[in-house]
Amino acid sequence: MIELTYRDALRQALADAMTEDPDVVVLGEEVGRYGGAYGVTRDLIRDFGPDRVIDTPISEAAIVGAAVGAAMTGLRPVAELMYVDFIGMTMDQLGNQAAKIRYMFGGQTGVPMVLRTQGGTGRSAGAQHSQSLEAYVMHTPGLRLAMPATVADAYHLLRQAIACPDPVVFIEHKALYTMKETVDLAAEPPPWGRAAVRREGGDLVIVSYSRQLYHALEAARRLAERGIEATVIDLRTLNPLDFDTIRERVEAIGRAMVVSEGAMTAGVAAELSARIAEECFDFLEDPVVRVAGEDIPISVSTALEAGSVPGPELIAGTAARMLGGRA
Amino acid sequence: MIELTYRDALRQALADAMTEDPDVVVLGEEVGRYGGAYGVTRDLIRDFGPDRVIDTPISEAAIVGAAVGAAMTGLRPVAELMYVDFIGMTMDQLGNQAAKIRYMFGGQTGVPMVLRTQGGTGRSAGAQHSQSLEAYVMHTPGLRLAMPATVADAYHLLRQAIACPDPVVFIEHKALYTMKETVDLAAEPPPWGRAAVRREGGDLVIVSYSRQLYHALEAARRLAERGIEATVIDLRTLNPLDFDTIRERVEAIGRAMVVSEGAMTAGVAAELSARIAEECFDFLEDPVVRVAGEDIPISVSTALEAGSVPGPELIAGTAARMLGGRA
Amino acid sequence: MHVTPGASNSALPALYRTMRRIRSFEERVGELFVRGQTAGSMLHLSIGEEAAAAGVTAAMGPRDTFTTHHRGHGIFLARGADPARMMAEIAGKEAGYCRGKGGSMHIADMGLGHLGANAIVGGGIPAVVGAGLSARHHGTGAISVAFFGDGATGQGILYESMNMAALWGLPVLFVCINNQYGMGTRIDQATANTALHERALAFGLEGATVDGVDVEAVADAARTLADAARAGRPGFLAVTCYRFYGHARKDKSPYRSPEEEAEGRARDPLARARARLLETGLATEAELEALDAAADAEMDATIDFAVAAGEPPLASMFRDVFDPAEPEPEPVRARIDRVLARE
Amino acid sequence: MHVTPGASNSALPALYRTMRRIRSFEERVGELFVRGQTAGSMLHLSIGEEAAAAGVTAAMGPRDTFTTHHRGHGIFLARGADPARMMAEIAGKEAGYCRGKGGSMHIADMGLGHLGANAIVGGGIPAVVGAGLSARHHGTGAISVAFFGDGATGQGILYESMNMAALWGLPVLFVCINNQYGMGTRIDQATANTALHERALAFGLEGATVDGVDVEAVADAARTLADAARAGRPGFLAVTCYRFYGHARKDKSPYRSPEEEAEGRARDPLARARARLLETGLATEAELEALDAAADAEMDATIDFAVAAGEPPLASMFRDVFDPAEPEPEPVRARIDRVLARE
Ligand SMILES: Cc1ncc(C[n+]2csc(CCOP(=O)(O)OP(=O)(O)O)c2C)c(N)n1
Ligand SMILES: Cc1ncc(C[n+]2csc(CCOP(=O)(O)OP(=O)(O)O)c2C)c(N)n1
Ligand SMILES: [Mg+2]
Ligand SMILES: [Mg+2]
Repeated sequence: MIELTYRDALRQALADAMTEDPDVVVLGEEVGRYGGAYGVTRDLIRDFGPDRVIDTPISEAAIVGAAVGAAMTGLRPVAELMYVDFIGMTMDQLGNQAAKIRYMFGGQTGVPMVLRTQGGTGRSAGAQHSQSLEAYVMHTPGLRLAMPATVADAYHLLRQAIACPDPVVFIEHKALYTMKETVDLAAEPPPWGRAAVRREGGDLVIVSYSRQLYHALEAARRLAERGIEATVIDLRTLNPLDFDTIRERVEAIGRAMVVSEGAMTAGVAAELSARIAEECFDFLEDPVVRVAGEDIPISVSTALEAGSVPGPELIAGTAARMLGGRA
Repeated sequence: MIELTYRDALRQALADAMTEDPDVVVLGEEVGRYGGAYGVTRDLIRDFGPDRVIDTPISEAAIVGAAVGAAMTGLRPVAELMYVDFIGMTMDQLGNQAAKIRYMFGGQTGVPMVLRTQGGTGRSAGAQHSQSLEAYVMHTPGLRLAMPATVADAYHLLRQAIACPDPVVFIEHKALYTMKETVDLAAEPPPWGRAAVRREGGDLVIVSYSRQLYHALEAARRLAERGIEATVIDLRTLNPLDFDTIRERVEAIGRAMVVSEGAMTAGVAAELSARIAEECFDFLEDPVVRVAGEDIPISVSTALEAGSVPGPELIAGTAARMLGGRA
Repeated sequence: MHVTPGASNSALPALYRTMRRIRSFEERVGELFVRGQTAGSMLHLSIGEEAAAAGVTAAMGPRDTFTTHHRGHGIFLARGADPARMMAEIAGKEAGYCRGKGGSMHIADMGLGHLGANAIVGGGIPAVVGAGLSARHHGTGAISVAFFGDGATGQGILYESMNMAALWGLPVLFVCINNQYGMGTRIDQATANTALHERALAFGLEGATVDGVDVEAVADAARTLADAARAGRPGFLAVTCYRFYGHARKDKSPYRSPEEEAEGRARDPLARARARLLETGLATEAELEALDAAADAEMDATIDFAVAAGEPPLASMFRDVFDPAEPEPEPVRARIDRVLARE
Repeated sequence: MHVTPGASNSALPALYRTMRRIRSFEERVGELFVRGQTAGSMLHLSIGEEAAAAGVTAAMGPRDTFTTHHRGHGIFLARGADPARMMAEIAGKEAGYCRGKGGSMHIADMGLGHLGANAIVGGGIPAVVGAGLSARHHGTGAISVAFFGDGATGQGILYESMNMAALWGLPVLFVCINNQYGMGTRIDQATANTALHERALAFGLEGATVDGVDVEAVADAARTLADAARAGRPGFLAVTCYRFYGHARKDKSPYRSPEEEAEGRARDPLARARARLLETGLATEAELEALDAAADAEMDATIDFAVAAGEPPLASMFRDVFDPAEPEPEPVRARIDRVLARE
């Protein structure tokens, strides 16, 4: 058991994967000498050299495109997109190339690449550096999507993503890098694609992922003080989506809330809410409630930024109202 | 009253807008001399000249970016993206610039531009020319989204989009261009943002838009033969979304199906299904059912292509099953 | 640098044969399209561009990889594709290279290093940067070649890719088949400087323009640049030619004058190679006629094969979205079933 | 073409004053950041680049428009911005140019033709193509100028935009402030050919590189290219300078040697202009000291203004997503209320 930060766990995953498999290469802006904008790749260039830790020009589209070509020819590239907000420049290479190549070519080849990036609010980074754009990825057939919330998952999901035969978009959360946890990296991780139940409680199910997991857990703690017990699910990956775990809990408990930092409309929360309502209809005592990001850009103003996304108070307050008479 | 095709109505809208307002300009690939890949802009260059009907190089990102700059400086650009499948190259200019400029700059300026494009299946155009990507747009705060199904709407929604003070993505359907309708263009159109109830029926509500409207109507016709009467709603615009019309009908009828050609997961159908289930919970006798595109790329094979998206049979068959004993 | 034609006459018969097979194939694809037996509303013929395909692929080694644009039949044939499987793919049949899922614009074959044709203008270009990294990493000595049209010079990703290739000294070659048009737009209506190779020079690559009517000149120029690329000096080759017919099979090119078209088609790489073969005595008229007839017969057979081949089964729709060891995406029908079968 | 410095000495005092105000402002922004009173985790100072800002804006007319990159304070100040409103914006206050929503990386002012700073590298470049179309359409005689860093030469959209501008002969000028670094990457680690203006030439634009230590040279080069642009010959100007400090305020630039930094900072456009003013007798030491003190006092006041200014009200969050005549997006809370208040 060691104490690690989320950032260090990611770095460890990269280092371990690179040590095990010489075909794993890392490429992206500032991943080498600079060590990554958020420090995730620090010292990798020292340990693995500039041929495997490749500093690129500021060319997001070509970075992803190069990763596609590398993945088709025997490398296992881990490309870094400094902010998920820059995904707009890469959506053609990601959505029309990486995601479709196996299919269009009749299964001749896969595209085993990982696109590591980070998103979310929390650093007052403004409208173009604070978004949660995972819904674009989740909506694109052919892409896998992992969003680790815990330190252990930062490690294990990244290892699994690198081992995955298909393109994985791997979205870290910028507010989690310094979070610490004591972990045993040698312990068998949960299988790829399995959600984790982070808290058990019989009154409602809160489905979440990435940083919002902690807001959900904090809300659950506050709710417990008022006698309301929440089950909190951490999805870990959005594709594959472990709906079985959601279904089982929602059917048992009868009340569900979904929490996502992304803009509410047509986002991940919409998919989760729709699916729960459709598939668990007869078990629901109340409508599913979405607690998600506002349908607005993110302001640089710290107060406005914080107000734009869910927090423990909104989650707990909403849950308490859902439980109505109970609270 | 005149008979017009969807394509001609679009052209008429462009011509009328250009005649009324000298600041309206059209730009895009092959919009001038060639007349547009689907013929929508035919002869406009003859009537308005190459300074207002601007043929561009094959540079989607810069086309959208140029439209943004033009819109901020007094023009009313109508840019054409030949296929919505190419939106990946423009998502930064569209999502980080056009969509956010008014907001980031504190309301100093709007970006009154239209991005006309077309999407959907029906021409065996393969994985990169057949997609329905409206969910990316609907999920992006700051963008309006119009998707006309009828000839009259092709005209009126495009006129309204050009008059809109904010960026509008206007997605035509490639299978509708040759569809004819007798229309009175002088008649007052429905207001921007209002859905249309295209058919009334007391057994279930089918919510749809764009080409799937016709599949829904055809399904409704077949259902009527079996004694099932469907209300069919055509959303016309997805942002603004006229949820009031949906709510009113669903609350009255108690059963809803949403139909979209886009991939099901985290798509437009998810948003509609979630919202209906959340807001009309107590009125629903059955779960909302999503009939949407498969979560797969589109094949060039005609049979596989057709199988990848909803058709009247799937819609009618599903509705009949929803109505259970009744059919 | 403008490359001047070399005199490697011995390669000409093979180059001619390659070009003749391409033309014969393309004519038949066009026919199949007119008969409504291809899959897809779009079909782009490379007639007039045969020298680019034959010449550049002649400079490629067996481990080299490449990507092409939407007008890539000729390149892939020149690379050694089985025309019957190509024709089947274009017809959307299961016997095709991509099991009928890709079609004309998405043919690929990992065996021949074909990393894929692309329906996105410029979409296949950056992959060669990655393939170049891979070749260097694995020490294969291979180069990776991106084939694209003049229209792709409008796409920023070309410059991002060229910049990376030059910066990293990758074994990569960018080949721009400048057939003068992107759909209805003539190259000088798409850019102010039509000397396209100058851009490559400005990014620090090797760069050349070669006359695509002369297949030997193309082969020589390609070999020079391929050798440089193999040595870590990536390059760009613009092959000047003329798109004999419309953009797609249906386009009648009303934006071009008959005179221009006649002049363009007069610059026929096949006619030129044929004349030179006869001139130099490398072949006789009778030999060439036999060769032509053989090519035609070979390609006739591809139509029969493609027409007779079977459609992909509907269930194959869900296959190959992800690795075969993974569950397939759940069909919408199955999801609906679950919602409806609730009690 | 390399532009050689002209001798328009009469402009130098004003140029110096502009540069001095920029530096004074930037030093104070840095301070405010360290005190934790700016909004945002990112702050990019343009110290060392003052000549680019002062020189190029001096060549611009009142109706000209422009966009900048994320390191744009100096440019906007040189253009005539109110530093107090800038400082307030950087502090995320309602009195700022963008009501506290934009911050350092998203300042704009339609009144001064500032179409916006951008946090996307290269993101603001294509807008000038549209602004150029607009200026021509309306016959305003204005040009539109895109300011960006050397790092933006990695973005394909720069080439797409330059190609359009050259093709259409637009009144547009591309200004690359080459401060040698994009974050920790030196320009020669980002491209094989660091003579950046050669790319512009290859696309058919006018192109020049000028030494950004010499503000008069910058102003002259900019005027030449601005005049050409106004006449329909768009251009590209690379201004060579040095980023005196880290990429963002927190970056200590461990990737640069102290020697390199000392050398870079010795190439100080302010020091040079000051020396020249004294040398040529255009100003006395006392005059310059007074000017410096005035600039400092002016900028000190901006901090007080910014600190005292109020936060934007929380409800302003929903404002200006769309036109004010349209309903605001419905808050999540309101939507939740509706779901919960169902009976
Ligand atoms: C990104 C993108 N933009 C536009 C198109 C539509 N389109 C297909 S081919 C083509 C012309 C391409 O011209 P060029 O690159 O010269 O190739 P050619 O057709 O002449 O072989 C266009 C505009 C596309 N497929 N992809
Ligand atoms: C599209 C995009 N990619 C990456 C970044 C992260 N980033 C911000 S500034 C910067 C360096 C830019 O260098 P340059 O253009 O030279 O401007 P400078 O900072 O030197 O003024 C990078 C990589 C970004 N903001 N946008
Ligand atoms: Mg061409
Ligand atoms: Mg720089």
